[in-house]
Amino acid sequence: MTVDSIQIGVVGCGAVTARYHLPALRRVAGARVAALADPALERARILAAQFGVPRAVADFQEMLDGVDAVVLALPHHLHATIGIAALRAGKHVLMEKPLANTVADCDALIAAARENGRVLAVAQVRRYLPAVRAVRDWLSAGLLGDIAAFEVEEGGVYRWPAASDFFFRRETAGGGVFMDTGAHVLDMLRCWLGDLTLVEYADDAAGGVEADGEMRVRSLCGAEGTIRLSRLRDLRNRCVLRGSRATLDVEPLNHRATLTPSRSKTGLAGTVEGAMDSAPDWVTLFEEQAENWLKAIRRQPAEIAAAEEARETIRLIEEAYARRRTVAGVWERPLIGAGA
Amino acid sequence: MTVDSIQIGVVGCGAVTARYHLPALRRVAGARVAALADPALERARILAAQFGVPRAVADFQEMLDGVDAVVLALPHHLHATIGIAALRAGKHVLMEKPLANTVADCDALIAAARENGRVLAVAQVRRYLPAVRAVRDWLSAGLLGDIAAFEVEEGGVYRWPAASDFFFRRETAGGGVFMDTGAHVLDMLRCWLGDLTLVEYADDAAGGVEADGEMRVRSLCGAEGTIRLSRLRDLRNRCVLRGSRATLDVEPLNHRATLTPSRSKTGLAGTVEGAMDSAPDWVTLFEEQAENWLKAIRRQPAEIAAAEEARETIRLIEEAYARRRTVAGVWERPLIGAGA
Amino acid sequence: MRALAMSAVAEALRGSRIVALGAGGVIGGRVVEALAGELGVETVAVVRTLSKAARAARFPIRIVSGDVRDAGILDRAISEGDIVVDLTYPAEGNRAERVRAAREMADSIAAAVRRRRARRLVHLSTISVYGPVRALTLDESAPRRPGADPYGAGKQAGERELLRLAREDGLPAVILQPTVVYGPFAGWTVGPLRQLREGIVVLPARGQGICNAVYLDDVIQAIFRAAVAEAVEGEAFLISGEQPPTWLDFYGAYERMLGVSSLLAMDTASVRAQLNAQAKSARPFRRLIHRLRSDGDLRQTILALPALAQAYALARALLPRARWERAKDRWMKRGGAAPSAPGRPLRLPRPIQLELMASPARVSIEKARRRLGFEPAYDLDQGMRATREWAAWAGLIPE
Amino acid sequence: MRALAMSAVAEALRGSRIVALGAGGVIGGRVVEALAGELGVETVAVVRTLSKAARAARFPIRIVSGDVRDAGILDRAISEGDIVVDLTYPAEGNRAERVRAAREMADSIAAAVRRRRARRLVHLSTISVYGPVRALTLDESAPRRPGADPYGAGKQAGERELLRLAREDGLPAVILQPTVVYGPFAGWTVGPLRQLREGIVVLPARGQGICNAVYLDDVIQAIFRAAVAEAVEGEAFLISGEQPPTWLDFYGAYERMLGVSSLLAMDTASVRAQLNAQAKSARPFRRLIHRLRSDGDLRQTILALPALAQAYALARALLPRARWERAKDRWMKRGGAAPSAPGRPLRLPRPIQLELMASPARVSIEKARRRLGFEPAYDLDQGMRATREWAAWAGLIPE
Repeated sequence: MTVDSIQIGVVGCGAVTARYHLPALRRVAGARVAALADPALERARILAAQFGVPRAVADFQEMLDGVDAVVLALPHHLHATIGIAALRAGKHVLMEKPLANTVADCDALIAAARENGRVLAVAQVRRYLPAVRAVRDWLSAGLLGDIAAFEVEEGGVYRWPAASDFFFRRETAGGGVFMDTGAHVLDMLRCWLGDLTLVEYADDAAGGVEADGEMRVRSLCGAEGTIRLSRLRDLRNRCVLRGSRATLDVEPLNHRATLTPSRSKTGLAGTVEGAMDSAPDWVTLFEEQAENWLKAIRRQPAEIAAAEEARETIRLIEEAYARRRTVAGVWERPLIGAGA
Repeated sequence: MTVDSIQIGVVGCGAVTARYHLPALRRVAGARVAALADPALERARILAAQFGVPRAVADFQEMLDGVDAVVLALPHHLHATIGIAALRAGKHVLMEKPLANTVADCDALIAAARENGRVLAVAQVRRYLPAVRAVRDWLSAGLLGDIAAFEVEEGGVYRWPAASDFFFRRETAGGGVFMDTGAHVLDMLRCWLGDLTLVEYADDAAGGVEADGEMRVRSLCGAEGTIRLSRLRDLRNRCVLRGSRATLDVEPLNHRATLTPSRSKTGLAGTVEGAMDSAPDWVTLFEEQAENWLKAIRRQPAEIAAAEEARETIRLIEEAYARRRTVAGVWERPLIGAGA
Repeated sequence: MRALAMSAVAEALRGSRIVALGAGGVIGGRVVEALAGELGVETVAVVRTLSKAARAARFPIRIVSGDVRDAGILDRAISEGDIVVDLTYPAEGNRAERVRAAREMADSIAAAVRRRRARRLVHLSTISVYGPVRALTLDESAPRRPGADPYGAGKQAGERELLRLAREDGLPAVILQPTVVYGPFAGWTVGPLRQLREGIVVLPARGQGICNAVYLDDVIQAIFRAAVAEAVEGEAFLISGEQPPTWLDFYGAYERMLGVSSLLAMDTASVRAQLNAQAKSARPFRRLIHRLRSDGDLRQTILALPALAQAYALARALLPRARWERAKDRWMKRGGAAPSAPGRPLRLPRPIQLELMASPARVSIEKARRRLGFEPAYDLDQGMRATREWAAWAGLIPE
Repeated sequence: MRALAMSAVAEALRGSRIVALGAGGVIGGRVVEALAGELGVETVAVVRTLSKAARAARFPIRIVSGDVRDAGILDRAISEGDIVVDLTYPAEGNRAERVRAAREMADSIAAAVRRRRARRLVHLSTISVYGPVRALTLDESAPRRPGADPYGAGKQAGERELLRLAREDGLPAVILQPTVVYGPFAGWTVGPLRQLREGIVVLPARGQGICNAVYLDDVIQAIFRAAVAEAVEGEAFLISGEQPPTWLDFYGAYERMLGVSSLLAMDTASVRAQLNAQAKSARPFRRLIHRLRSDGDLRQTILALPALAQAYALARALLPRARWERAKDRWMKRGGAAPSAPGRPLRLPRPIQLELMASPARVSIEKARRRLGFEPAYDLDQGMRATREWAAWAGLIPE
């Protein structure tokens, strides 16, 4: 039995589309990118030429007729409206993370997907990292025993080639580093530890979007952990999971992990089996993500990040922002009265 | 407080002395090699010149006066007589493995050490391998849970530059690959799992010394395991420890280990922390061994392989040889009647 | 002129909007924070690329991204009566390219200031415009001789163009020439900390050269003062701390932060000799590379081989076995990073830094004191205490 | 002559002691096992170095180690009435060195045989002494033309020397010339299995060349027959299996053992073209290595650089960036092992093997049949079944 090719439209032609979605979709069997949409029509046209996509339009509404499913890689504040419009038009959706800026918008999206019987998946691409999968496996195998505490940190000077300034405005981005990197990290922690509840949260936003912050959360099993994220300083991109039997220090982005049994001085330092590259091949991860999304559309068993799960992450971030304690940078000494 | 230098004599100037004991002893503080002995005096003289040792003699008795302690690297069948003579002369002894060819000889050595109040250590140098130490640590930390089964294999075409033929005669060597490599492997397993009892044993010795064999043993905790050793075929030099929580596949000679939790598909493949060289630096391991021996002589806390422990290994090998089932090579098809 | 208190300076600033050009940089970031945060002044941040806007985006201010040579960008940012703080400079290119770019940037900004009727333009220049100084004191009367240094030359071209326009066309420009700026995010903090952590830092003049260090916030103070001071158009001001330390004191402060012993003070001639030796030892390798680059046949040879095999085979063919094994071990240990010589590597000053570090000149801030009311709030101890706090946060020193 | 049953051969052997020279090798190991084990004949094993004695040491026999060119060694091993089986050959050196060594070995052994009054000397030669054969049949009347092959030339020198001494001095020597010996531990088993596992094995003549294969135990049978046969002194015997398979059949048997599909049968001209291309592509790199080896200045340049840095720097300087990144990834993936081109590598026959594999010649064993009563006990199927059992034990094929 041959499967008809699924026609895909991609809305939003920024960096993530150019670098990952389009190269990945090109490799996926049984799917074809039929159209690109971006209000900056010139960008859409260039990418269409580069990736052999037959149509490029400015208004996404124009493309909906010709496609079965859409990838939405848009400024965060547009996720809900455009997503709901696509779902109502009967299109399956793969939404770039975060699902939306608010829980209310998430709920509206989820409702639209249900009412129209369409797949609404979220591009939590890090789920496909070998280390993220392996750690989930290891935890469920009881390798670490009961998790007592955990720490996650990820940070570096911001370098993503943002093509539009939505990203740095609270109204459009919904938040800063926690809405961006945090949506990844919190999703990963949920994969490993289940639902998280907020303990406290602090960041450096002073009316804008935070560049650096720290969240304390509690997992279902009672473990408390800290998530420290930054766009201003280099942090080690790692997660430390402290269990009753062993501690695992994992660097998901380069597949490394060190396991140290609780009463041992020596750890086993290595890589997740089968993942020996020094850096993940992101296009391949996006390809896996697209394949799983297409499987879900075809009602086959698939590993996708469901909108309901992504909503929980947004709920946590929304609550954190609501309960935010603002902390100035340690270097922000007053000028008035300085040296006095 | 300064410590007087311990004067050391080395008896036996074969490959292990030239390659490891002398280079290692040269690095150890608080000790000085005062004399070398070998019936092949010329060998002793050459090594003395190479390592700046003041005396070289043919008969070890001649050297005893000038030294406090001796390293004995001799044909196995001489271990007991010369060891006992040295202990009775009040010398501490570091004996190359195996301690002796028979349990009776081991007991005589142990008695001589006790009666004369001297340290009798056995050169079970693999104990100082980072992986051997780490696995002991991990096991006692419960990383693998209860050990249910284990397999060890080590084999390769024999290549050690044997300088004398004692090694290949049953009367002098005491046995074949199990008396040689086996003394290492069984000591390592004892370190990890405690005392072992014999279940069964088979080898290919037909009146001479075995080149290939397989031993089945049971540990105190009831785990059964197989030890397969060979001088005729390449085996993977590794130990697999199967526990209730996880399986550890360790290659002690190159520090590698892969840990796979029992219910997980993916393992963590890496190296023992702090041991990143691709091959162990044997001289350094011999150095650690010598340092620990000297500490024991000075009655300081030390990690040595005590004669009593080595005796247990010999007991196991002796019993195995006594209960040996002889198995011809699979390729030894009869010539008479072949093809008929 | 009586010195204004900073609270009065803030009060004066609140009368205008401030447009920070180059707000993504070290000084720009702090300018925005101080204005939009502590002082509560309306601010517009202009950044070259949005990637640099994370710090400014903490505040609910307008962020404009683009090149200051684009008049449209400046028109979107600047309005009548604004104060423009210009922190831009051409960061790339050789001397000539930078000089040209700096002039174009200055002209574009000056034109916008006039077109949009901005009130004042504060332009950040640098002490480097004076070039190597051998005298014991440096003030604004000294000749500008930046020499071969592309950075100093570019900056000089910009400041000269603005001073000319101030003189000839009445452009309301004030020039600040900060010295060695250290503190949060600053190059003279991040660089030395990294060097001292990774290697042995060699100081010329036995470390006794004068380091005219100024803590970042004192530069910010000077900018704000220059923005509101009266009758300073067309003037340039050196901005430095008081009682400058020696370079040994300056680097010593970082050494203590790190808890390492990584400084090696040498006489200047010996440092020069080391620099020459380093250049020499690099030379034959450069010659080899050059030969391989220019010899197409040889080059094809190498490129025809599967990827890295050539390097591997080459090393294996040429290195003695033992050395090869060691090298391989080390290579693997480092996970493929470029191996370096054993021991901690020497970090020699670049030739241009050598001049700076060997100079006995103390910078006079008399003019800034007099005309701007500038008074450094941080001496080295205070500045380094503040710097240490930031460095610990940034993970640059052990906590 | 009526063929003796092997049991009768064994009976006859028990009348003497047997001294195996070269007992550490593939054939020697099996000779010792069969004698000391199954047949219960007193045996002395002479090995070049003790490291090779593990297999012989399974039996309570005398083991003597040393070079057969040392008369003392042979005197310690050989006594009056012994049968000497000579399995030695010079394994190293170029053609001339091997020819000289083989002659010295033959002379030394012949002298000892006479001096110690040994009863017989069975010397193992090889089919390679005939060199490339283009005829459809090969028997012992064919000229010996081993050509450039150092192995064949060495063996020929040894066998010629012994045949001369048999003719001129009545040395009781018999020469055996086995063909392609396969089976436990044998090179024609270990080699093909490894090649087929690691790469694609290319066969010339579309794989239809004749493979005169003989299972190891049939060679042992021939040795024992030659040791006791009457009136065969001064004679040479080709020893092969019956109904020789094609090379495609022979390698195909290994392919099935491994469960892989690794054979590529090509016409001989195409294989030659591939060999030429391979030699050509290796040439410029060899030239580079040569240039670097002979150019002391250039070499110093490289060696002066810290360890592997040169290789790394070289590759980085010369490779386009994307290629470099890929190469680095691959390098790291392999943990530093030499990277190779993508895809499974081609294993081409060496030129000397190409001749052997392209030859249509069937070896006649009529003479061995007639004079030694030799009859192969293993056809290819039986031999490969036995070989498979050994290979599984040795870990060379999946169990």
